[in-house]
Amino acid sequence: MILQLEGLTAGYGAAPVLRDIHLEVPQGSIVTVLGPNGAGKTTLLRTIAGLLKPTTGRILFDGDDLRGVRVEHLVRRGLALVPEGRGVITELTVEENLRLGGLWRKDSAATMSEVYELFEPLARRNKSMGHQLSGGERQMLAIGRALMARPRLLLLDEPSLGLAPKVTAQIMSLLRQLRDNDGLSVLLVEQNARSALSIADAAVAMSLGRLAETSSGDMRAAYLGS
Amino acid sequence: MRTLLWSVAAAAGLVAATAMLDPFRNYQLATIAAYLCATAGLTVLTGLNGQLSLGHGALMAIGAYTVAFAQKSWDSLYLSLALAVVVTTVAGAVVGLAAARLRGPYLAGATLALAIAVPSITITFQSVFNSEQGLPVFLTPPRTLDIERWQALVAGGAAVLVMWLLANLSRSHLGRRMRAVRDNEVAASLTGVAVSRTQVLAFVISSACAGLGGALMAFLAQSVSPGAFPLTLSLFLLMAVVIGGLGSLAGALWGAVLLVALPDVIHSLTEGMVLKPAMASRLEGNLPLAIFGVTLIIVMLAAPGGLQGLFSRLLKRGHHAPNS
Amino acid sequence: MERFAFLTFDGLANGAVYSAFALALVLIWRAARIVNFAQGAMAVAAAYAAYAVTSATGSYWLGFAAALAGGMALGVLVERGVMRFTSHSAPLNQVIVALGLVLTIQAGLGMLYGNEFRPVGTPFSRDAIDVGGVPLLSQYDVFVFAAVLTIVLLLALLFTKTSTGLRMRAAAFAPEVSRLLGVNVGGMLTLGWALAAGAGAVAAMLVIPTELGLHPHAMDLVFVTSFTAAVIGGLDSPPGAVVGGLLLGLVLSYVSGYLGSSVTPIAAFAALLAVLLARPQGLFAASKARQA
Amino acid sequence: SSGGETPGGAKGDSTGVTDTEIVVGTHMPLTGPAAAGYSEIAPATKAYFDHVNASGGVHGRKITYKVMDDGYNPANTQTVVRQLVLQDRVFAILNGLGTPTHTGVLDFLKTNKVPDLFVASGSRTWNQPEKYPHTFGFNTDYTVEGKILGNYIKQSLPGKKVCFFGQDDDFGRDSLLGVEKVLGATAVVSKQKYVTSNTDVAPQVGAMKAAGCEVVVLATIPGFTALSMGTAARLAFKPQWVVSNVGSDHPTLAKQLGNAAPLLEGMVGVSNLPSPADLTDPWTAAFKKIHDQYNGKAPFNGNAVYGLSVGYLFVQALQAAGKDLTREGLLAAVEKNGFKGPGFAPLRYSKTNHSGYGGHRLTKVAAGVQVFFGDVFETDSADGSVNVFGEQRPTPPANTIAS
Amino acid sequence: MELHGIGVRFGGLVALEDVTLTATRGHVLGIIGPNGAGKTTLFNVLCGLIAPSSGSMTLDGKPLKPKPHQLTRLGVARTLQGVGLFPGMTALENVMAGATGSAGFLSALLGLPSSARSERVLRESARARLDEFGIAAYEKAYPATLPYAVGKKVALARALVTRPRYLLLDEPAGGLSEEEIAELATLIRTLRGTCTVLLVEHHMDLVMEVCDEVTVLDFGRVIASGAPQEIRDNPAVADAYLGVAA
Ligand SMILES: Nc1ncnc2c1ncn2[C@@H]1O[C@H](COP(=O)(O)OP(=O)(O)OP(=O)(O)O)[C@@H](O)[C@H]1O
Ligand SMILES: Nc1ncnc2c1ncn2[C@@H]1O[C@H](COP(=O)(O)OP(=O)(O)OP(=O)(O)O)[C@@H](O)[C@H]1O
Ligand SMILES: [Mg+2]
Ligand SMILES: [Mg+2]
Repeated sequence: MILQLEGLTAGYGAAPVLRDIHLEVPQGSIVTVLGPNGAGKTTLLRTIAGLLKPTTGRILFDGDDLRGVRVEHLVRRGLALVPEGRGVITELTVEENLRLGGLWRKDSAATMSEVYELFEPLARRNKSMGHQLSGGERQMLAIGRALMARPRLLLLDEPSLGLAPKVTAQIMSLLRQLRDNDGLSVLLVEQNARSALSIADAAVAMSLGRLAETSSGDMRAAYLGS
Repeated sequence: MRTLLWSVAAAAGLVAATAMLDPFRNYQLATIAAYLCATAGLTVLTGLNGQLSLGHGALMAIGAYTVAFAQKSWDSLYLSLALAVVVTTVAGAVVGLAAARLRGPYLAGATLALAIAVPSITITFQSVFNSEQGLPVFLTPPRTLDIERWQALVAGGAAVLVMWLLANLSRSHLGRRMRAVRDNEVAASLTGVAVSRTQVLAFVISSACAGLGGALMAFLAQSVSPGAFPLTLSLFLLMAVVIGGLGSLAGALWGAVLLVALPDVIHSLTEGMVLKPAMASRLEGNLPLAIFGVTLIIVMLAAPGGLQGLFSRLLKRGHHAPNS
Repeated sequence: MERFAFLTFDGLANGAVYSAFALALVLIWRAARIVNFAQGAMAVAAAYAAYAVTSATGSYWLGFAAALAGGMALGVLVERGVMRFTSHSAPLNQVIVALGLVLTIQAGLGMLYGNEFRPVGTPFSRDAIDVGGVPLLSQYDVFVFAAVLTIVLLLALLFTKTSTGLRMRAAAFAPEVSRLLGVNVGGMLTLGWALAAGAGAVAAMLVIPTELGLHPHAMDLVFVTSFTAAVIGGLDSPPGAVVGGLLLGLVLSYVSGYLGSSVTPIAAFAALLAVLLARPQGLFAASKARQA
Repeated sequence: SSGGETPGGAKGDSTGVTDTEIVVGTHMPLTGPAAAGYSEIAPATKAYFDHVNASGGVHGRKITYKVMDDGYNPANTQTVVRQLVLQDRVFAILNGLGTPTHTGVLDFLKTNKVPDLFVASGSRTWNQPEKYPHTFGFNTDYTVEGKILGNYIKQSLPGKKVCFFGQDDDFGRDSLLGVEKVLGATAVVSKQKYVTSNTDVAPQVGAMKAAGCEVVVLATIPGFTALSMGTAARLAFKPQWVVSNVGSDHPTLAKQLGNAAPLLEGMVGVSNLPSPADLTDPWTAAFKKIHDQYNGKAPFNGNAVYGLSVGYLFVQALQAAGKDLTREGLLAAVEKNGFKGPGFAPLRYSKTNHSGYGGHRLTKVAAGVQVFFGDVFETDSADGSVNVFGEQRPTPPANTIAS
Repeated sequence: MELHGIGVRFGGLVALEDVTLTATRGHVLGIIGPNGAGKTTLFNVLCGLIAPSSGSMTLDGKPLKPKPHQLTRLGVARTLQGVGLFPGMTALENVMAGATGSAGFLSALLGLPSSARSERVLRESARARLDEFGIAAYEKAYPATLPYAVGKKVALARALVTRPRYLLLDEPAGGLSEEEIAELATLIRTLRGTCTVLLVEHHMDLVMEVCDEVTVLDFGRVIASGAPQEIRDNPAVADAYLGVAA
């Protein structure tokens, strides 16, 4: 298990947004979280990434309790988050954003050319400021930047947002490929249930801050009605 | 309607208060009222519309000098105050047109330079403005009233009027437009808000208020001079509105009260201390200033939303307590 | 013509010291996205440290080192002790805290050292070198130019060539995202404050001898002029600060020489307005942000 | 404001006076950019009052001196003076400092009939007995000073090219007026001005150098005296400096110039009060004793002597006003005049004249010490001639308290 | 609404080149294309946020020289890609901001009853919109706390309160669930007839379902346009945009 959540409760004020969450992400698997708006999916990812302190419960990453671990240390341990709404640093150039993603890595130059190969609009615009990019280009940049860290666990919050269908498909196949070849684990939050479920090893449904685990087959049935 | 009721109540309170206070307290009340005009205007500009001004002291100076000139030629106070508002409105429109192109620190820099430039005009054209020494403001106080009480009534009345108008404004669609421009200019323009025009309007309104505040200062001091409108005044006005609570006009009131009361309180605190002469001459003046500075910092750290933010938070908690 | 040449050199010499302090303002803006109104007061405090050391040891350079070290220490103290706890979502709060610091520091210095002016020496002669009857720059002016140039180069290196510079900028623009990317945002802020305060202290050491002398308010006017210079140049740009400072120095010197010294604030305002109306983000503005 | 009855029964306003206490107030810049120098005055005056109080006070009343910081901001002056008058109910305002600051409160003090004694500035504004009957100046006014400086140049530096460098307000203006009254309107070949908010004086100094000035009259505050001299030295410009009283206190200048203090050598100045450096002067010696006892480690410089002198004169006035102290009585006593004290020149107070001292003595810096030389001169601020004032000062009374 | 030969350049980058298209009154026109193709830029030109370097536009047959803030008066409303709400206002105020009040400056300043009345009317209609979208519960919430999709709905409501005749939607379905997209499709269909809709969207099902015509941009040029079905089967479109998985 690369990630285990045990009885996680968290929120922004008095009323908790996440209630008693138990979840496991096995090493080298893709787990997707589906659920209606406001269910708490974004909150779940932010809590795992350390941006929000859980009120109760534990987060185990590689078996280590993450309590007390500073956010900025997580990425070096192999945990990366692509935040909802992109989080591109718009005052930096494309290349600077990417560099920032893997500053401490020796092989970052190689990774960068891989990212450029994958998202060829970024390569074209590598000297542009983040704020000049189109919506989809920003999303590519945010994902590419997370890949720069070569994480072992990737938390993706609606990665398909604003991307052309072709690019979404590319990303999904990339995730599958990284899982198969490099043992990458992914916790994927998506509204685009079809593409998410197409690569997921497991799926959980979330509503009103609670998880209801089901097999991805059931989910497929529930969400896609097939 | 609610605002009108509030204003009438405030006016009645004012009349009653001035009757009870001694002359010095009345003068302080009048000073608070004069500051309030300026801070309320600044709250509209900075809080509502998101434009930062470090030059409101200069606009106050324009209002003050207008009153001095006007009183010299006709000695009719209300007319002079009105003229001061008109003149600063025009000045505000000119500055506002330039300001509407600028954002953030660039606007801060421009208005800061304005705050420095306006007083130096009085020195450059000293035959008109009489340099640092400034001009007297002629007044004919009423015979029936204590002069300080009269000052408190006039300044207080003006402040109530300003607060009433600005409260109406900020609750109306105009106030909403200003906030829209503050929050997201593109989205604002796409919802039909003329961004520059709204910014100029906010600047004009705010200038008119600052001009009235300055005019009242001149009326209170019975004199005007550039030294009374230094850069620090502009900075203190900004401090007042932020410490008071930038979001609301009530914050402007707290700010104005603070500007007058805090130095007074600190003075009486430090006055009681008995010190060795060597220490005394160093601490005198400096100690109150240090306490003032530390107070500012502490308030900002403890109440990021300013005093008004703190109060409304406490109030809310009070409301919730019985239910939960 | 001689007068013009004289005023030109006077303007350049003054402009250089404005540039020096404007650089410190640019540095803190880049590192923390705040206009540090306390920078002047902090720099004066550092200059008092230099004064104390120089008086005790008789060495200008030991004093200079003390100013640099003291300034950086004060920067760290201010960031760790106060600024860190101000709300980042309300940038004005930081301005007000900075103003509170100004009052506190100046009052503190007044209590410690009194209100009188203290002389500050220079390491090189300030006597202007006379060429054909026109007094040109002094050795000290050359020293100031060299110092400014050094600071600009160091800043350029830091921000464009090192990963620390990249981290600093990222931390300033987007603290939360930067933390997710492994940037120690707190550390970067502290570093930024230390560097900026150090640069400010050096600038104060350069400026104060050319002014009335050391005094709790010694940097008040310099702050205003340098801030104006930094805004003219574009707050994000170190070369902009230098150009802005020199430009302003020249304008003020000409205006002072030909129109009178009381006109200079009006001229500064006019110059600033002229530049900003043409380029609302200063002379060296980065590309305009896309709107939608 | 309401008057009170004195305990003795005489009619008049005795606000601020009890059997055991007299409360007086002042406004001074204790903080802010203008505080340099000026902030030393009030503590010195206070020290003098402490000294008097320690010997039993005046007619059994101790003097309480309330010093309010106005930061040299006229708006603050308005507030603190009202606080003193309306809240603290002071008997009089003493030695309020600054032309722009004090000008603003003249009308208020008049309305409230508060004695406004010995204003600390050389403006001629204070001398308007019909308009401001409660206000009295103290300093030798700037025009008188200018005339005396001009007279010195006329007599001792004839034929030299004279320039003038002054503050761009009534200080510089009145001083230049005085200089030109004596030397003639065309005699000053270059007239330069500065404002305190612009510390680059090189353009002005450069212009004076270019004009070939041999004598430069400075109507400058100390900081700008030092700055002008330093700038001139940088430009290898070495005129004879002739400096107004405000900006010619040697200890203050020397301290500010530090290593460059030798530039002050030969500077001609004027003063009406004894030099703090000259301990052979009986007044200086007497004041130093009081200063050391009651004003601790504060520097004993021109500002200290000034503050002590103000205290001395005020006590003289209180003594003259008699046991039944009223505001009216005090004003009458000042108008009656006859005060003699540390000053070289005479005080000009009368029913028709509310200006302060009427003259100066010249000083020169030689071998690092500022010494008086020549006669004491006296004149008016109009077109009267500059005369030698021959009368000697008395020696300080026992205990340095006038009786 | 017609565009003729629109071209836009950013430095060396050609964002739009010779774009000509016509939006038929009452139709829904889909605009699709790869990321960075110039769709948002096209909207920006239509709104006057960017001045095109070439080309001309007409609206209702009259030449259009748009200024952003005058668009609502011309009956044009637009949503932004992303959310684009006013962070300092509640959801309700955000929606109200879209509508222009009838009260004038003086009546607002003096707080006259007419001003209060127009405010009340605005508030009611804004509330009705929120209710219609099923997000009335978020009325008092600030945008930062809204789930992404709720924010998008608020933005849509803000555009609709002006009762526009032309509606430009930039990725309205982003972040919405399948169910909500179905609702959105219903909404757009109800607008058809009264309102001309320009729809930029990457969600192909939605595009196919609601659009009368579709135009495809790639590298700033129109590479295809026609009925949805034709577009889907166009190999060039499939290659540039849809990819294999579609
Ligand atoms: N900063 C915040 N402060 C207060 N409440 C918040 C905050 N952020 C989110 N919430 C609330 O928490 C709940 C869950 O929000 P969250 O963003 O996690 O939902 P989500 O499942 O990601 O929805 P979506 O699919 O629309 O993105 C919502 O009710 C939301 O209003
Ligand atoms: N202000 C600008 N400065 C420089 N380049 C810009 C600017 N605005 C847009 N661009 C570039 O123009 C191209 C078109 O951008 P646009 O936003 O129109 O794309 P889009 O079709 O909306 O893409 P997406 O589907 O990703 O939103 C992009 O490559 C973008 O980076
Ligand atoms: Mg979400
Ligand atoms: Mg787009």
